[in-house]
Amino acid sequence: MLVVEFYGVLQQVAGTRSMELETPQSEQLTVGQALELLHERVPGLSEHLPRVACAQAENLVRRDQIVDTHRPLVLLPPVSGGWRGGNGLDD
Amino acid sequence: MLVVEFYGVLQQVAGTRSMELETPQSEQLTVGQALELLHERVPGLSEHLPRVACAQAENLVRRDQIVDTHRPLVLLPPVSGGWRGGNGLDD
Amino acid sequence: MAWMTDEPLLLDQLLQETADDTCGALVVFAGTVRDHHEGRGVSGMSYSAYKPMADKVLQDLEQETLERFPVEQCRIMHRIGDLAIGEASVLVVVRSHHRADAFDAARYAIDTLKVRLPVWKHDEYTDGSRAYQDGVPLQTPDSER
Amino acid sequence: MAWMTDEPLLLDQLLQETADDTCGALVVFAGTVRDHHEGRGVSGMSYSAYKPMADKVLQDLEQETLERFPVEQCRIMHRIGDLAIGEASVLVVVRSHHRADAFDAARYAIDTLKVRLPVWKHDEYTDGSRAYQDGVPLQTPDSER
Repeated sequence: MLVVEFYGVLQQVAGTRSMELETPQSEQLTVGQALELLHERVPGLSEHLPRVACAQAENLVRRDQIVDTHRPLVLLPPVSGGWRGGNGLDD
Repeated sequence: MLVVEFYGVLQQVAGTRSMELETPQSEQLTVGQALELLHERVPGLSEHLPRVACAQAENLVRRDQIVDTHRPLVLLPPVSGGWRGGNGLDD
Repeated sequence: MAWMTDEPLLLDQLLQETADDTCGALVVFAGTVRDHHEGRGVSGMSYSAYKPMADKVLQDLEQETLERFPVEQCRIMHRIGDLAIGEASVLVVVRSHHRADAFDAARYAIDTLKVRLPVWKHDEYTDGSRAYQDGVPLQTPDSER
Repeated sequence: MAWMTDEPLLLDQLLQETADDTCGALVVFAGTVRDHHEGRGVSGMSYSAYKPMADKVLQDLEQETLERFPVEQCRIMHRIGDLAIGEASVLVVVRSHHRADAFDAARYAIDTLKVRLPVWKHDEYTDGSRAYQDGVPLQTPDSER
């Protein structure tokens, strides 16, 4: 069992802030594999997943890293902090 | 007769904020000529005069312009406004 | 010290925190909520954040800015929650000996914040609709170089 | 509006004067009095100005900055008289749509002010001596180009 948390637009797409994901017993799971299981469960996330960053606690985790199933896997979509300029993304 | 006003370090060098300068009667005088007369009167200004800007009222006047003897000729040494950085002039 | 906050950002507070008599140059950048976005009227907005990481990102970015540039002080705060038009979403305060360094450092801090800080903007439009703005994929100090 | 003043410079006042809901970016530059200069302790300083020209120079520089850069607001004030350590000698406030423009415009304004504004700094050192700082020959918009 792995808790997955959603932020930003992903909350809208998934329709929830977090969900519990069934994971294979007694087997290590990479972040990438966890995202595949999530994709099967919530197909609507497909276009977002390639641009999502993943974190556990205060650290980003790469797709090839092993998930710590005792902590939530946090999904962070593209960020829009600071300030958005006159004509879009990069200003 | 022409009133000359001093600003900044020039007040220190001339020892006064302003002085009256005798000028040739009934003859037009350029700024440059007025500075020469001033130089004869206050030789200590010699090293400063090449870097001095001159103004009448709110306008700068060039050395080849005719002085309006009804208004003070204002002598402005190199300026140090805004803010002076860690190691001198240009920061 | 605070980095992410749901209270209005107070410039005076950051100016006091960074007071430094050895510095002659101060540069402030503030992002403020505009009344329009891509031709649509904006009535307000809210920022959400992944707070466990966001505080650390700002704290680390302050340190990195102090190390990369010859500046003496750097403070960054970002607002979360509901913001009204004209309110500040982010403040960057830099103090240095040389003014060019303060400008460069402030610019670096805000440019870098935009790709590293896990926060999301949710616009409220004057027609009553709401939308998340798209953004840039999150980067880390490692992934950038 | 005021440009040269012998009262303490108030950032809040300039922020209010320039409030603009169409702008998302604000950049402030402040020059503050440092406690040292070229290795000597500084206890305070004073600025004198040729005021008939100085007000006009700042007013014109605000207009020129607004014309040269895509920025919506630009205000500049410079202090004269006696200043204590830490007090602001100059404030530049710029607001724009794009943050890069606000940085560029504020930098241009302070760089240009330094060669055009007829003001003179007189340092007071902790050893009791005083001295005018040398500066840069005064330029006009015409003489620069």
